[in-house]
Amino acid sequence: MRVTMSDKRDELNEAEGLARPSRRVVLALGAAAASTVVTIRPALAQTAGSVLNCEIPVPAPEAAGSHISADGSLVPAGTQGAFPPAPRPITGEEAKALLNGGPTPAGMDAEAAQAYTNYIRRLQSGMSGFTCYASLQMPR
Amino acid sequence: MRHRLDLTIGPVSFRIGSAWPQPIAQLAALYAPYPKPAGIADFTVRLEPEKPWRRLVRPSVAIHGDYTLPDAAPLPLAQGLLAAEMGMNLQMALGQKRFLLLHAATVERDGHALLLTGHSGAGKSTLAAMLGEAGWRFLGDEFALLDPVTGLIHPFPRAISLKNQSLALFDSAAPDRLGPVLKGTPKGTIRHLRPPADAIARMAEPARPALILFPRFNRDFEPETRPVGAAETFVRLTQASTNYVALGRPGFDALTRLVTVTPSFAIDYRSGEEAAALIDTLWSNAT
Amino acid sequence: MAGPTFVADAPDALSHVALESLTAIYHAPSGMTHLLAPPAPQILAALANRPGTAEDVLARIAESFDLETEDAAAAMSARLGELEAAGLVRRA
Amino acid sequence: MKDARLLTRLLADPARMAEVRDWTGLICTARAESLLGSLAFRLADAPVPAQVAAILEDARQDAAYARTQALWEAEMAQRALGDIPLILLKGTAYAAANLPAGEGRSIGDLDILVPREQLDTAEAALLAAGWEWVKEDAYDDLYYRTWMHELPPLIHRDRDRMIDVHHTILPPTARPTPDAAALANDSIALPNGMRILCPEDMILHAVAHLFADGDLAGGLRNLWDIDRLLRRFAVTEGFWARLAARADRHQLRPHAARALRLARRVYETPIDNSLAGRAHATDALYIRRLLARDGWGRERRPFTRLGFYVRSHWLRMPPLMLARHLLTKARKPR
Repeated sequence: MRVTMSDKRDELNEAEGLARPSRRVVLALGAAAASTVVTIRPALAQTAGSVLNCEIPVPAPEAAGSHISADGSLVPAGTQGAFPPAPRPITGEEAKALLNGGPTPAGMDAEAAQAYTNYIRRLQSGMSGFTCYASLQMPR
Repeated sequence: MRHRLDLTIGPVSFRIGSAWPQPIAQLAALYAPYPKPAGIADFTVRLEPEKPWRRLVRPSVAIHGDYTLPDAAPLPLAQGLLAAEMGMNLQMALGQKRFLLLHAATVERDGHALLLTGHSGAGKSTLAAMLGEAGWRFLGDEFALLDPVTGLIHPFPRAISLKNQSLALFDSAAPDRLGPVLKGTPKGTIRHLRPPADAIARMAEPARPALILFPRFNRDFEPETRPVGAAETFVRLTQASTNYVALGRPGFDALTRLVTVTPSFAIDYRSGEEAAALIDTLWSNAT
Repeated sequence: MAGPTFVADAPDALSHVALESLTAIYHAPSGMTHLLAPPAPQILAALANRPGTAEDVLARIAESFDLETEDAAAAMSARLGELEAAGLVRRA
Repeated sequence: MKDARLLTRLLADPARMAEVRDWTGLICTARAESLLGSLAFRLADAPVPAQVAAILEDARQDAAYARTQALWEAEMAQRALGDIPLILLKGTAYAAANLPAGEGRSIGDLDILVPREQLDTAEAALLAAGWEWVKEDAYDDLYYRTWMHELPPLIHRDRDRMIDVHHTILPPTARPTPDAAALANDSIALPNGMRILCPEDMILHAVAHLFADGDLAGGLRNLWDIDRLLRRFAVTEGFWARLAARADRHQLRPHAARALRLARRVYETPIDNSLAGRAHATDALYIRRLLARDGWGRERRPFTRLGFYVRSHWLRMPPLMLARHLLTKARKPR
């Protein structure tokens, strides 16, 4: 689910430049860094709004007490330049706006909100808030 | 549970239990003309307080059932009808295994189905509702059910969820077709509209998919139509399906067949009339 | 340069559907769907039930295609790495 | 339906189908106990109403897919671990060995056993092959590594599937101390090179799992595993004596005896009376707890449940350690 639609679009467009079937085909092997395999992942994406009214605690209760550094990783409380936990869970709608570069949720500091956004981006399956985050990864 | 309603919608039946009478009464009114279920429900939805005392004190409705998602926040009791609708959607999204579930609105004409898909807010509910009042048969505004064996789309004509500005478009609908206005929901103001009578009467009749559209509503765009290739449609539809992966081989066969035989376009539109005109043109070329 | 030897599943483990220039495949042992761009499908065909190194694969593919890449060895080992991560080829 | 009794009676003997009045309730209970797939296999040939047949067919398809996914995850772990033996546990083991216990069973995480001395190598191999830690919290990490019988959970970054790497089958803090070396040494190779525990150990692991994990949550499914395994293996000569000896070796004799008595009461499992021992007054309490699920899929008898929750923690940890654990958890604001 972390492969977003825009990544896939790029790869699809890239691929269109590759071989076209004919009798004796020229086959490009691609640059070493290019990608020729995209795996379809399970999705909740577009349906999520219909099934879920969700919240993301920052950080997850499992890591409560940790602070959040600007890149979204968890660090011990008091770390220089890190932000304290979000004063309340971030709602799905707020997270969606943040991920799209939208407004800072009410009552939050703009820089802290950026750190929270990066934290949300790094969420993984099994962590509180992941289902909510995953559901926001909509193709557009 | 204290209050209960059973519903059959297209090929799927639900048992909905609630700790409070209001959501059940609202559902019963909205779905009054639907046929009574044969007795066995595919899915169970439970609307219940998070903690026992929250049934009476600041009541809030948690959405539970056969399938439940973590991270879900409860809704206030005033939005209990929305909770019931979300609960049914949740069971479909996580539990449906007989049909490939596509997040799409669907309408039908002459036995052929038009699928409108894309992210929420693209206007597909409103478009499907409008087309349903204008000569098309409404099949559903939320999920298209693709039968992997036959390749047909089965109707799933649930109440249509009208949002924000589109509420006004249906003010003239018969009052008994409209649910209560739900203000301040996570998706803004919502009002449910019961589908037209023929959509309910013919809800057991499937249709062959003929055209897939990715509509996008935006007042600032010039109206535009762009063909979408099979590979892109395929990837987009896998991401518009909650059960594509879980269906395994039958899902792969059904979806690859759908995208290789069905023309697909993205359309940008500024108004309902503009969309209807674009759809008419594409439809006459496709069927 | 000997490099590791790879092998792919027998052809009946895969269903292919061409979607324009891409290939959608259903991989029965994993239940996963992958979208492949060339030369991935050709590499899978070259390794189906027939182990080989990156060099072997290049030679097998060159029997039916003209190869066009500056550093074929590096590109091929990148392709094999991707296919291995997806579980479509394994070390023999 | 007030409890799950009808579900367990039907699993034990599908001919009792005629007793079912409320199929919706039965299906809902079975889903809530993760037993719908198992029920679907048991009722595969039964003349159920058409709507029920369709729901059960869906459940069988779902189970078939769960099996594919689980076996694939095992395959990928085997590719990653190379020469380290891959010993499968629980659901994936039942599926890989085609045991009746695997029929229709849902399978969540991949559970594997790795000998303690190879744990570091295995961890490194998995991390190199794309598995990542689920939690980053240092306390949880230390807690797992010091007191638990497994590594902190890992998840694969592309496939989103979790793996639990065990080095024994009970936390080192639990009062019984199973013989972890014997578990690995006596494991059995399958034709594809993967390994499973020997039958007696497989059963004793299911027993340990039933009593040691949480609040007896999911207990009906765990007990169903035990029933299926016992019925499958009890037919071999000398089985009960081997099971008794093995239970002694792993210090699980009283647990095995209790599990046997519960299996007989709940699933009518044929068991060895001398190993099962005399019925205990608390057996009834366990059964009440196991069956505490109503026809709406809700858990019943919250007071019984709470008692079991506290008990399960005490069984896993010495009291002072529990206090420290609960304190750390409590200090983290929710």
